[in-house]
Amino acid sequence: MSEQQLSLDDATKHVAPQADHGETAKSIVQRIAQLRAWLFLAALIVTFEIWARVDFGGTFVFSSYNWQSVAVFAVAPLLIAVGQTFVIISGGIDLSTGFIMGLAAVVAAHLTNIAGLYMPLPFAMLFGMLCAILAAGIPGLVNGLLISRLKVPPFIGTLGMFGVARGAAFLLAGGTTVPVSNSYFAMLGNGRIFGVPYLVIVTAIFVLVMHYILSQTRFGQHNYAIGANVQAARRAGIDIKGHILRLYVLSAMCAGLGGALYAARFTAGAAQAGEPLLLDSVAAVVIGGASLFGGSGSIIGTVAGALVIAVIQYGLVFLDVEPFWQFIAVGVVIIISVLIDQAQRRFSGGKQDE
Amino acid sequence: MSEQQLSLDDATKHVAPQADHGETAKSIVQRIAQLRAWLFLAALIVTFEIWARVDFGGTFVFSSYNWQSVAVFAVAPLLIAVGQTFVIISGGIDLSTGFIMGLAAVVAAHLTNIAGLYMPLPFAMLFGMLCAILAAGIPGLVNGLLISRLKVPPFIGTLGMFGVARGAAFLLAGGTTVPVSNSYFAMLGNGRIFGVPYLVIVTAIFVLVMHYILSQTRFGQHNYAIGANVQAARRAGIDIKGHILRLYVLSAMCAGLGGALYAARFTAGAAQAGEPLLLDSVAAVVIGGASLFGGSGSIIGTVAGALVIAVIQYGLVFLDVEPFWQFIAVGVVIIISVLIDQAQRRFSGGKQDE
Amino acid sequence: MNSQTPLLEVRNLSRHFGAVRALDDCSMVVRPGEVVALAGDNGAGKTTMIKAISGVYPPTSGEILIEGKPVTFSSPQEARALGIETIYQDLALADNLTIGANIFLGREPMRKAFGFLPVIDRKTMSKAAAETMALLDFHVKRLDAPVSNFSGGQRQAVAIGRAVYWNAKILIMDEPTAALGVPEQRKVISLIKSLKAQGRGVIFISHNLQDIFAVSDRIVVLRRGIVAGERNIADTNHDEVVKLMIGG
Amino acid sequence: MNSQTPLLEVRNLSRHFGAVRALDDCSMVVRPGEVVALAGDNGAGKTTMIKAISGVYPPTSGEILIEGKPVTFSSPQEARALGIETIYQDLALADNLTIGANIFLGREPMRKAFGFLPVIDRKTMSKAAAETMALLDFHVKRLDAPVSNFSGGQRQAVAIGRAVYWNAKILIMDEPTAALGVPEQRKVISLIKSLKAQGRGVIFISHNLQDIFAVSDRIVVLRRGIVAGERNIADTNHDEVVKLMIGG
Amino acid sequence: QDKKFTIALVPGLTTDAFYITMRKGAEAAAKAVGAELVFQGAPDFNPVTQVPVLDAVIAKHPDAILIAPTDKTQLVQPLKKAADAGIPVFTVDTFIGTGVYQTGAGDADFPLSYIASDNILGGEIAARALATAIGDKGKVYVSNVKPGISTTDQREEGFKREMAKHPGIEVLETQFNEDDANKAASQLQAVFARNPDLAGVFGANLFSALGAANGVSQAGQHGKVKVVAFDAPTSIVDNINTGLVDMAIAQHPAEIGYFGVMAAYAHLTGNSVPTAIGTGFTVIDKSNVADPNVAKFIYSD
Ligand SMILES: Nc1ncnc2c1ncn2[C@@H]1O[C@H](COP(=O)(O)OP(=O)(O)OP(=O)(O)O)[C@@H](O)[C@H]1O
Ligand SMILES: Nc1ncnc2c1ncn2[C@@H]1O[C@H](COP(=O)(O)OP(=O)(O)OP(=O)(O)O)[C@@H](O)[C@H]1O
Ligand SMILES: [Mg+2]
Ligand SMILES: [Mg+2]
Repeated sequence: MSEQQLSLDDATKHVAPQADHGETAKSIVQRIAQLRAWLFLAALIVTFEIWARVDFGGTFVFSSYNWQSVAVFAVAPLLIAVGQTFVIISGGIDLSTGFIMGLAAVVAAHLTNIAGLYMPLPFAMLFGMLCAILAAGIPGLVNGLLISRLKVPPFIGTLGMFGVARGAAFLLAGGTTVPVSNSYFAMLGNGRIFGVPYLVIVTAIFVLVMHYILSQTRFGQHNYAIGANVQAARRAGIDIKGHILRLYVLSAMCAGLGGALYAARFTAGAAQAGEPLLLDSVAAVVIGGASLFGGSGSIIGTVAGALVIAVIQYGLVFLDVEPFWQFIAVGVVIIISVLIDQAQRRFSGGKQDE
Repeated sequence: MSEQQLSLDDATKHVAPQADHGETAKSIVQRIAQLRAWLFLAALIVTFEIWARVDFGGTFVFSSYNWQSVAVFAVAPLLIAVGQTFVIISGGIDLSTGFIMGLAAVVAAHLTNIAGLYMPLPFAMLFGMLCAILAAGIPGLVNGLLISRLKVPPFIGTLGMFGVARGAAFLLAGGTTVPVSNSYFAMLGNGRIFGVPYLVIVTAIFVLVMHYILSQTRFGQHNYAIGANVQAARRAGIDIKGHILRLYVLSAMCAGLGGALYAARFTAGAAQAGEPLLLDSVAAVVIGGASLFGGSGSIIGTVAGALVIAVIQYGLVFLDVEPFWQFIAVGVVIIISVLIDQAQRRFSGGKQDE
Repeated sequence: MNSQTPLLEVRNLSRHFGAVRALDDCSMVVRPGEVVALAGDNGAGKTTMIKAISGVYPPTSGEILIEGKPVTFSSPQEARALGIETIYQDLALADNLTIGANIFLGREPMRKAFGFLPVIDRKTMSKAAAETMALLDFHVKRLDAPVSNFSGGQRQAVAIGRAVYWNAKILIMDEPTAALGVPEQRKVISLIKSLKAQGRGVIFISHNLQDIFAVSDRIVVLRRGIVAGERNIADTNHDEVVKLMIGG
Repeated sequence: MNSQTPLLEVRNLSRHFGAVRALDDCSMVVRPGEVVALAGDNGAGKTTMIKAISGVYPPTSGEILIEGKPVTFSSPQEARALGIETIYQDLALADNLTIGANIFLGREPMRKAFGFLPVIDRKTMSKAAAETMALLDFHVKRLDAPVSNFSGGQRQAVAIGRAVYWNAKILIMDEPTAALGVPEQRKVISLIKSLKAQGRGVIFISHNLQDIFAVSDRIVVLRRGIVAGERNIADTNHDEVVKLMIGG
Repeated sequence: QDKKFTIALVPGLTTDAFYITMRKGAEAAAKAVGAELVFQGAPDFNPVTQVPVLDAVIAKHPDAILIAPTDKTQLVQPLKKAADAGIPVFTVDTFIGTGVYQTGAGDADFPLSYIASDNILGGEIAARALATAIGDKGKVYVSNVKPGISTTDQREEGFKREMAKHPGIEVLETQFNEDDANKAASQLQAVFARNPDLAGVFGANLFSALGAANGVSQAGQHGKVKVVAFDAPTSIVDNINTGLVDMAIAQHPAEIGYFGVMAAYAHLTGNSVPTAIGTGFTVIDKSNVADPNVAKFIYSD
């Protein structure tokens, strides 16, 4: 710091710090504003609870069974959405994660089976999972190289990889599902401890680590900066190319973990495992407060977003809504979730739009 | 113009216009650069032709049948992509068009049938198509209202409408396909004149009109401005809300026409008619040179993009590539199309990245 | 000061952003043929004031009168329709459009192609662009290049050119000369003088006291959102203005 | 001029954008403890020159020497690593981050949470931010607000603060005072003087001749991409400089 | 026979084990008669993607086309193009029009033969098997892929038609899972939460069944809620062995493919072919899964 070294003429030191009364008030509002996806989730749950009581005298909330179900349901979309959160904050998008997840599921199934022939089953399981995550990293690396070195727009680069990973996954799987024969692996996918599924525990730990990376490390900080103004980030000396590369590998590895857990849960690897998750996972990120233009978003928000989507879809079945009306209801709820977000933003006192 | 009214001191008029030698050179390069999607299309076709000759002594290019098939194939994705081009240039995205197309197809089928009971078949056909396009406008209007008035991000607003339109389409269709019994309608969908399918003629005219709107009218000009800097556009007095509203209605109506033509071609309306078209249509727009961040793109480019996608997918089947390898090949070709774009941009002398 | 109806009158205007009072109970008038300088330290609220006048931010409270009639603008469009043209500090150009397209943004001239088809008249736009820029002493080649290709000062000139072209009743300029070269600065100053001679009203924001004293009739000094003082240029000097700014 | 090794030497630098020769065969030197003004009309190539020096644009041809050693920067990072800090005309801030985060962007301080977990030290960042801004006479409350919330001048101050904080060997400033209030302008000028006293080199771009004459040792005038002339401040005057600029 | 015939097989979608197994059968037959098989399809079960593939196949003018049409109405016009070009058309797995061909009656009777196991019948068989397993009473529902897919819609239709004959059984609302096992599992859990007396579920395709079965086990209802699966990929063996799935209705895709090619070959060599060739179903459960006569109907890779 060069302060002492400079001789300043005190005559110009006139702008006294103003009263800070506004500050604490604002930060509370802001904190609530950051929670808006969670608030919406709460509102949704309350609505479902009332509906359940009025409709058939049941309960939605006070059933640990319902919560287990929702949590397990949210695992796969959440894992993909967590990686997508990083990518979207940086201003990119990753369309390929669904089939990278499928690829990883197939690799996990095959390698767990093969490894099971040569080593104890628990090790075979770990080996299979690790390989699956590493294998997922390869298409992620290619994504990253295309986007960072060759300046391919993320939408197109990952759309290309969408096709490549899809083809590779189906070729590896031979067009069918690959059964896993490893009881430990099945246990990981379906067992629970103190009523909490292992799947959920693994996912929770992973999500915490990702939250730490995004909010507390340089990688996370630079991710926000790149999303807001990539030029500024570059001029500030951030290694954009390296960052983007790591980013897409990270996203692919999140999908890889998702694929490995899929294989564990369904005791089979399927190439199309992650195919339907694309829109849901991006929606989770956006409902969680991220902008597709980059620069904003958080893992905590994404968790809320993923839960919102899981709760609606589970809840509507629970409430026995007609299938075609479910499509409509999910659509309406997604829109409302963001309307509430908008309303809250207006009170949160941040930079205001014109 | 206030020129005459101002008294200028000529003393300061010193910056003589510089030599313009660079200008013509640049505009030629630029013109080629704008054609890059078309160039790539040409390269693709040549590759396929050589392949066809070497592989089985056939021809890809010199077969009017192939061109008819490709053109008809491209109709549906192109119609959706044309609307999407407007939306993407404005900086938005419309995820709902696929199911709006389905909705329109079902409406067209139902109403053509019903109207056929009361009026001559050709009128019934026109009535059904018109109603389908108007019906498509309704979800478009809701999209527009959500995005322009309630400031819902386009991704979320149209994702919600994706669900709503889907549910509505299936409810209207009763969960099945709705057969059309109107020979004129079937004729429109499958007939041809001088070997050119009516479908292609209708689409070509429509695309020309859209090109005119985007490139020659205020609406189009404002669309580019909004995509580049919505603040600047607002300050310049452009009615952003009204524009956005019209924009999403336009996009929905393009999908509506797509749905009506679908019903004509397949002599049935199906709710899921447009479901698989989302990624392909956005890809067509991006391959055609648009940026998902808004501000750039063109209808001519999108036509090339849609043809690129149709030619690859048709051509790979024609060349009998294994289905799973087709996924990979399509992915690779999409990436290459943009790599070429990148390479050309570097020579086109526009604003250069840092 | 004279007794005509002021072109513009601002009464007790406030604008708050959350807890931040960017502007608090400020009043000012602009009469025909008058150049009013708006001065003040960074963050004093100058930009906020002119954004309220030009319809960008709806005021939190207070009134704006144009030629004696109270108005409320819900968009910049409405302000432009009443003859208020504004050059914004952050320029606000559509970077992907040409100079001509930026000047005519929102009011594009049309012509009939083939005698019937209305199309945008790009020739008129680029001709007007060339003339307007020449008026400001910018002789731009590359009239068909998007403005993102131009230097900081060139872009500033485009923004000024737009406001000038439309021949406003009230012209608002937020630091128009900040990025300009020396001759262009002079040109803008002489332009303001000729607008004044035509009976238009000008609000001129600048941190350059010399420019302010060269061109203004009156100076309104803001300090942390309030009006710290108002002086006729003839009756004041640099030191007094600086004192008003810093509240010394 | 003295005979020490120059801190920075630019030899026959050219930079073309397509057909536009933004910079053509330009040379200049900066010696320790020297403030060199870079002047010229809009579009003369000043920004292009300093972007080439700070690694933003690779030059089309020509050489850059730092303390006598030829260097080629493939990124601004490499320039920063050699002690070149730059304030850009278009600021280049990450709008969604706080002042502190912008100052430390790319060099965030870390601390250990729970004694082992490395986390970004936000306290240090906001403390340094407050101190740096105070040094420039900006006393900002809301240190946790993103910089998009601040006024034009305040944002400019953040950019200056960042360059100052890192204590560069060579400081490049592209129109640093353009958006600043009068007292802040003075502050920046006094800051440049104290940097000079410490033996650092400064390149100072401005359209304000007064500021240039107040602070520089030497002035390099660009005109349409070429060096139109170079003068010791002591040996020249406003008129001569303007003549060089406009090539009169 | 000197001429080497080219026979094209266009599946409903390429990424499904059912059609991949069909291809194997077709290839076996093609090899046997010395014909060449072309296998080309689209990634979605949707006319809008299937028809361009069909067009490209027609462009090469194969000697015969076997197709699993993605819609009984919408494929009529596109297939007519093939017929008009003189290419004999056979439908496999499902049909166009009414499924009754060569009547001379209408528009959609031009295909020469319909080679399939009747999907409606399959649904009925599933319903009967499930009814027996749950003792003819209780609540059941269909876990289906998405609306508008003709084959799975027909299975659902057959299932419901048969269940209507079982007054003790209540059929709940169908749930659509987008071919996502995760969603299918969650739906089962939700349906069970609402209907703790849920007795059984019919998974109308592979992932519906896989997901529903996992939902049953997540709900801790292993063995209590019966799962009947349509289709039998290799992974189903494990699922039946572990009790995750109670029974699987195996269509005979390899047989369909085999007979399809054989029928085409017969026609091309001047023999007459029946307008409908039914291939059967095999119900696989714990008791017979190890039987090699049954195991051969499992869709191999
Ligand atoms: N959109 C906004 N959201 C929140 N705060 C804002 C916004 N715009 C301005 N402010 C705050 O309002 C105050 C006044 O800002 P304004 O831009 O009017 O200052 P100014 O006088 O134009 O300063 P400068 O000379 O630096 O341009 C500042 O404290 C600024 O941080
Ligand atoms: N990225 C770019 N792409 C194309 N042309 C450019 C680019 N950047 C600058 N130019 C052109 O190069 C020339 C020099 O621009 P530069 O920004 O260096 O001028 P300057 O001296 O900084 O002007 P000002 O005082 O207005 O900031 C201008 O004609 C400009 O249009
Ligand atoms: Mg300002
Ligand atoms: Mg510059």
